[in-house]
Amino acid sequence: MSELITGRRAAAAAGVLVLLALPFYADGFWLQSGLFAMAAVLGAIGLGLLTGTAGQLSLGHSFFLAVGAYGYVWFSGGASGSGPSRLTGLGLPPLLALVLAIALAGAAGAVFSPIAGRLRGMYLGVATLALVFLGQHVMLNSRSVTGGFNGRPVEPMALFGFSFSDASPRGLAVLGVPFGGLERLWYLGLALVALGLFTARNLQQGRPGRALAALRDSGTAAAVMGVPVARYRCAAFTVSCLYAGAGGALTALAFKRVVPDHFGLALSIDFLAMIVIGGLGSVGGAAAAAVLVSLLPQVLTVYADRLPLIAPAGSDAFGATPGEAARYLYGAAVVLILTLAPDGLAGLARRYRPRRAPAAAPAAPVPVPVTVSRTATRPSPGKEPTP
Amino acid sequence: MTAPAARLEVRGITVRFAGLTALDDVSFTVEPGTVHALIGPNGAGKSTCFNVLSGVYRAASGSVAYGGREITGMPPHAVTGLGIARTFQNIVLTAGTVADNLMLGRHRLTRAGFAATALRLPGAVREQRRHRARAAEIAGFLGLEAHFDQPVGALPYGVRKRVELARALCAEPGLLLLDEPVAGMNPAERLETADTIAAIRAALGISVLLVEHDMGMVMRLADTVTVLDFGRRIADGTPEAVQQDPAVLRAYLGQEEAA
Amino acid sequence: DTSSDRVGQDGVKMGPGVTGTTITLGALTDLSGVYASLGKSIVNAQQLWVEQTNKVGGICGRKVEIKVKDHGYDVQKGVAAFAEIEPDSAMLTQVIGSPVVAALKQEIDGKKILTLPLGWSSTLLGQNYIQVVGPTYDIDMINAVDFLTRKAGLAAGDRIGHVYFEGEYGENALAGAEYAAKQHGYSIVGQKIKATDTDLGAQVTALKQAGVKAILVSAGPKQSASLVGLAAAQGLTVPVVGSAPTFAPQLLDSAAAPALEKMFYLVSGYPAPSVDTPRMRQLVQDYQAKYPGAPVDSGVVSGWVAAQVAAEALSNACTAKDLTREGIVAAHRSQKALNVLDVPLDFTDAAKPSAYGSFILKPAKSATGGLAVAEAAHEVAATRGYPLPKG
Amino acid sequence: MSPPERSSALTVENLHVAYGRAVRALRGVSLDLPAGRITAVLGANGAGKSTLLRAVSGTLGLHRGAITAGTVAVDGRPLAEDAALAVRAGVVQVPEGRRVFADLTVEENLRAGELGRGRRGAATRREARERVFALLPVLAERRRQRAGLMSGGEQQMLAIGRALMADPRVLLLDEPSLGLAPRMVRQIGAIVQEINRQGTSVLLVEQNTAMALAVAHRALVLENGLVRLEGTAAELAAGDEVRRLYLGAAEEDGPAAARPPVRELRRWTA
Amino acid sequence: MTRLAETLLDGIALGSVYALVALGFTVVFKASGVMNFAHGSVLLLGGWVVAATHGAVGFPFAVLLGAAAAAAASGLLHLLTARGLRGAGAHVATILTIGADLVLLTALARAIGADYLATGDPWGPAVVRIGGVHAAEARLAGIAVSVALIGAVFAAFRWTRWGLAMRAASADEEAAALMGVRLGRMRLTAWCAAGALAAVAAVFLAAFPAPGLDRSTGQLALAAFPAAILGGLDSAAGALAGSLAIGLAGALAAGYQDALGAFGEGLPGIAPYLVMVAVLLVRPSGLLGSKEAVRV
Ligand SMILES: Nc1ncnc2c1ncn2[C@@H]1O[C@H](COP(=O)(O)OP(=O)(O)OP(=O)(O)O)[C@@H](O)[C@H]1O
Ligand SMILES: Nc1ncnc2c1ncn2[C@@H]1O[C@H](COP(=O)(O)OP(=O)(O)OP(=O)(O)O)[C@@H](O)[C@H]1O
Ligand SMILES: [Mg+2]
Ligand SMILES: [Mg+2]
Repeated sequence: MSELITGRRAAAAAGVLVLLALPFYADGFWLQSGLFAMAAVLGAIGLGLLTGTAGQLSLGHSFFLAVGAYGYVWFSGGASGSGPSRLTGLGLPPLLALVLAIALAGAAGAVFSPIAGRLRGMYLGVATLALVFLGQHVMLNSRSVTGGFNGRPVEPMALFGFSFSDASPRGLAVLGVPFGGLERLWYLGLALVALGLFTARNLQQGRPGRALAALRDSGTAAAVMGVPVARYRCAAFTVSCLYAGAGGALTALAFKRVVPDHFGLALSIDFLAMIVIGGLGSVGGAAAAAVLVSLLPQVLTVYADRLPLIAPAGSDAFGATPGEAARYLYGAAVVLILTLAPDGLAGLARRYRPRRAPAAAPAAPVPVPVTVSRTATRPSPGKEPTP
Repeated sequence: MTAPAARLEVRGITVRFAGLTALDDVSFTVEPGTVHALIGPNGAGKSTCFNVLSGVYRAASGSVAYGGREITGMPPHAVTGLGIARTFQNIVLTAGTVADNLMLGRHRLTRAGFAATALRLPGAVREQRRHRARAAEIAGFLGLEAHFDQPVGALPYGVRKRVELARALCAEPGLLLLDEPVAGMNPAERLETADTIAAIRAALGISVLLVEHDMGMVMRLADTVTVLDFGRRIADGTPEAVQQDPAVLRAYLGQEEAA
Repeated sequence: DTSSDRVGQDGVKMGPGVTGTTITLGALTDLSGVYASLGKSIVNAQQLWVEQTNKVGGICGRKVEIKVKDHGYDVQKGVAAFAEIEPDSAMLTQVIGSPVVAALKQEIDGKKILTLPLGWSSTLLGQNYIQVVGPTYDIDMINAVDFLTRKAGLAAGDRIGHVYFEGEYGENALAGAEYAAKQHGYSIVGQKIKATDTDLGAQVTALKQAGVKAILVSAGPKQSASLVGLAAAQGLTVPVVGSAPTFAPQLLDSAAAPALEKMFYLVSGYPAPSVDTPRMRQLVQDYQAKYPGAPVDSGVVSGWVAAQVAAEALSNACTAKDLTREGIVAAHRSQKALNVLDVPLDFTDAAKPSAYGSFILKPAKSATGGLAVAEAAHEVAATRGYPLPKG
Repeated sequence: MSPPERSSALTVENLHVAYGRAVRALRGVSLDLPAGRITAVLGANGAGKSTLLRAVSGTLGLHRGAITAGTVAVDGRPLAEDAALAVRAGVVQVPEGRRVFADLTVEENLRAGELGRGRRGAATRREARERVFALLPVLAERRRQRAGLMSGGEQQMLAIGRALMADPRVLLLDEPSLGLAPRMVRQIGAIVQEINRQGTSVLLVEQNTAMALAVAHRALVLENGLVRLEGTAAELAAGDEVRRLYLGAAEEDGPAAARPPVRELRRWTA
Repeated sequence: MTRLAETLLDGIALGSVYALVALGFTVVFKASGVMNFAHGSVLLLGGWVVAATHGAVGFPFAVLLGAAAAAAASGLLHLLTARGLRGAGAHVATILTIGADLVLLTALARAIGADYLATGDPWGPAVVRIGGVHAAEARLAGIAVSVALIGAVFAAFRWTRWGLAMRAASADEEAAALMGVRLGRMRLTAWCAAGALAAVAAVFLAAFPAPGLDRSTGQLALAAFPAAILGGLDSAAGALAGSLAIGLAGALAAGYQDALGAFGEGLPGIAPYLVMVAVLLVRPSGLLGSKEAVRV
């Protein structure tokens, strides 16, 4: 047993080392995709807390990412231009802007939460879907803040004069490897992700997490246990949106320009896929699935033309283009993963984790709440009647 | 701290649902430190009464006071905050381990907020450790120690009923509301649970309001019994007196019992 | 990126994407998303150019190749694909999708890589490294209003409907239309729609109620078909002029075909593939030979024009012995009077459209690409006075 | 009392059931349900009683469980693990914990009870409904109420009534007396006997051992997934072990002494 | 007055076709608890089959073929999501439909290319005039067919054994199984019915004034999401009411865009969602959806 633990520790340490060393070996594409993945991880952690733990379905997560992204851009960006293309902004120090952007996303969640508190299941899901469209509307129309359809440039992150961009210090190189914006951002992203994972785990396993889980399974029962239901529903939304805000801000930094189109319905659905593929209620699973869901299509698109029967993009040969092949493969992968591991990556990990010593806890998986279905809980085995 | 037992006074509560009066001007008093049973035929309004006491339903009229404090209209979590804990007729546990459920029971006694928990501030860690120890103690008291870290989903019914009881105890209440605590248990297990309830009362000095159809158990445990029928109180008194009451015999126990 | 510049044996300075034997160009396109068919035509046309160019020895003694990346109209994939191909590309011969172009603005500027977006919004002007080829949407609309004035005999005080997409393209077109309307004393009745709106019944009713004398459309083919079909059905038989993206030859096989042929015009920076000029005939012939069965649509023309612009820039850079990115951009910016398929192009001022005249085309079932030229391009005075919006 | 041998309505042979990979809930249970008789199944929490019923009614799959060995047969014909087939064969189960259709009205719940029985004439259906209403008058009063809002005991009655709508040949009852008032418990006992008299074989899982043994002809005791005792109801009722364990006889015999000592709990001071 | 009448007619026409799609969502959701994200692609498939076969077999028969194909695809989707997922929960199946949708949509998009496919419908661009109001025949037909089909589904829900089985299963699937409901078969028929409805919707979505069926026709299914929710997910009448409300909200916002001033810019696009959120605030289970019957 102890060697098992050391084994896992060693694996984790090795993983961290690889992540830390990656910028020295990987090229721009990988770093760029990796940053997107990190942003997705942050967002997925948030949605996992909201939907997986607290049982509130949200299809509007991309909206809150947008709030984080535009929030950062507006807080950090300066005013510029004039006339219809005038941009406003506070021009605050980037670090402060980052914190404020995260807080702004949280506040947006808090504002929406009274609506969320009234709705259940799919009703809540589609109500949040409305956020995506309203968000698009706002993003396109409040030009002076968002830059409209063209978006607006992102002020690079900077800490004490050290910029997370190609600028200041210009031409920085570490161990002979040029350290440009992507490389520097990589570490910022890693730090944010580590912080996100750490806090989300703690939350989930601590007092608030238990209260939220109770809320998911039965609001009345939670209230009777002393949980102020309205406040916790609101808190769940707020906290989830804080992570979304962080994810959004990181997205903005990785893109270097924010455009409304990115924060559409597809992104929201991707997040939903992430938390389900990860295994509802599992922070680690959501994070792993976020990496998978955001990287897989990218990687498939890049490598699809190496597959047999696939014509390289732009050739006139008959057959699926790499883009199409990537879509086929990605779709099939989602189907395959969920068919083989209905409990998600977390369930898969549980299955292959050596069972813990004597107490031999029943291997039966914990009933996962059905968030997308009609009722808040699935009748669990045993004598629980539908109340 | 375990909440001190206080007097619960129910005065003339009435609850109506569309076309149905579930409780009709019901009054009774639970004296501190006693076991008070609430019995009656199916659909008499017992669970509804519990729902009013715990703030889940709002009474159309009447009042409930606990320790002289008006609790009518309080939200459930505020009622719990006063030290009133309950179990449910149909088990309502949260997916997770027994420990998770018991710690949820301690929600009202703990303070760690989102920020403190997320950042693992020392205060939150200490609090969690201390309360977990107490939860383990309560689990031990109910014979749940072997299940403490097991998921509740696959536990047999009887064990789950005990988990519910333990969770209510974890709130360190002054008044414990138990809705059919031994339903679905076999006679041996019932006796054991009855002993446990008696021990709880004795050790903690708290009051218990009990809904139960097992008359043997009611007779053994209760100091006072209130009988409801069609939402109305039809009898109130010591178990012996109530058992002899002809209205009770007719409505609840059935004719043969009278013989 | 001057650090990686080298000098070839022929004395040509070489930047990223250029070696002694090849010049690699990049293309970010959409082959699997909403603009897949357009993307395919553009890619085909440009690959045709690559083939023909290499047949005659390439450019600067080097073979030309285009690395095509399909982003499926997804911004994130587009940005990642840019990160992937940018380091090895001399320039980008196409970037499809205004959200993708918008997202890449900074990067393009930072990497100094000459980029030809396949989108015609004037908000893309003013950037040294981004070159919109041909007149912008707003210029097109000014020309369209001029055409309508002559064609429909509009008089001051008349109303013109404009149905336009939310977003860059539609709103850029609207800006032009409004400017032109003001010049003539017309008023614009605007109807903003989304790409997912395909039933324009309510819009047509509103326009009819407003008594419009003509209609402009800056949307997609589906919307123009719906609009024209419903307008005809409701007896609103006024001329309708659409921006270039509002037409697809496939529309002429639909129920809307009669109405389209009757009422619809297209304003476009490029001539129709059916136009009878030697170079266009040659292009259509070569294209059909290489891609039998593939439709010859506007994508073929615009892809080809962009390829010619790239060819000129590269050849001139070669002459100047500087195939670095800076060199390519400088060579490009020195072109004052390039003529591709009768489109006169002037690239010297990055802040101005490279062309001001627009063709008026007309649906014609029998014509190649389903379009015939109704009016050749000519400059309208109003276009020069138009204050370009800033991006 | 003990009648001549009858044919079996239901035979279970060497049944093994597992949930997931690890939990073996039944480990070789065999039983014979004589036609036209009531057989009671007793056992502690977790003994496997409900599992046995689920195996017979073909609903293990919905609990991530499966038969790993052994057979279940009705009238000699084996049942596949298919709930619909079981109902077709006349095997109807009242599930543990009521499980009424919360969103449907009482009346619709009753109609749902007939779903598995193929199309039937309006007269038959009315007759079945009248019979249920006669046995359980509360249901007639509450026809239009939504089932989820009824009290626990009322739901239990509805669950039983719903099963009766299918005219079962073999009725599986999982703790029908759960949460019922004493008078109702006796009524349910009488109803079970009445149904049985009309020709239905009954497999009755009960924690109310006294009631179960009073109405049943035969009984068996499950323990840890195995049949521990088996015999006529009278034999079992007289047996020491059953008395002690399942009839609460300890109560009269010697109070606390025979029972495990209650542990201690301090007040919480902090 | 004509303007209002024509605008209303537009809204109703659009809404009643949405209702067919929304009803598909509802039926599937009720039967399996799954939000079928692939519904739009099923719709597209149905339309594509109609377009591909009408030349050979004539329009009415082609519609039958299209409905059959869409029903089969939808049914297959059900089998795919139900298989190996027993007890895994509807949310997993929901995400599975996203994966399946990607595959199906990519294949269809490849097949359709940039074309606008005619479905050979008999109405073409014909228009009737009632008073001063112009109404395209295709739309009137759409309204009539939708109302008839929705009525049929509604009746099936309320009065048939199939409907009862579905409602029972959506309340408690184990109990339904114990009543002898063949869950698999009931669900399969529900998914198939949803697919067939979608194919019919595809015909009207591709009919005049649309130029025909194209690769993005399926996206319109998204507009039915708010319609289904607004009406109440478990109610057929709700699906109709919700769809009409959504259709009218969009049409009125578009038709009176000028009168709505600066607010009106782009409002038609989001009006349906605004209406939906407003309704949900007042009625959290939609216009006609039933409140959850749960108590402790
Ligand atoms: N939310 C509700 N809506 C409608 N009717 C209700 C509701 N809650 C309870 N009722 C009705 O009120 C009456 C009393 O119900 P209650 O649950 O209090 O009974 P009970 O005494 O606990 O019965 P049991 O012993 O069967 O649990 C019942 O007839 C029940 O149908
Ligand atoms: N869905 C399940 N997953 C895992 N284990 C289960 C499941 N259902 C039951 N079990 C286990 O199988 C065993 C038998 O359970 P079963 O429910 O059949 O007992 P029972 O005799 O009906 O008990 P009770 O009197 O509590 O109803 C128990 O150990 C239980 O924990
Ligand atoms: Mg009750
Ligand atoms: Mg059981």
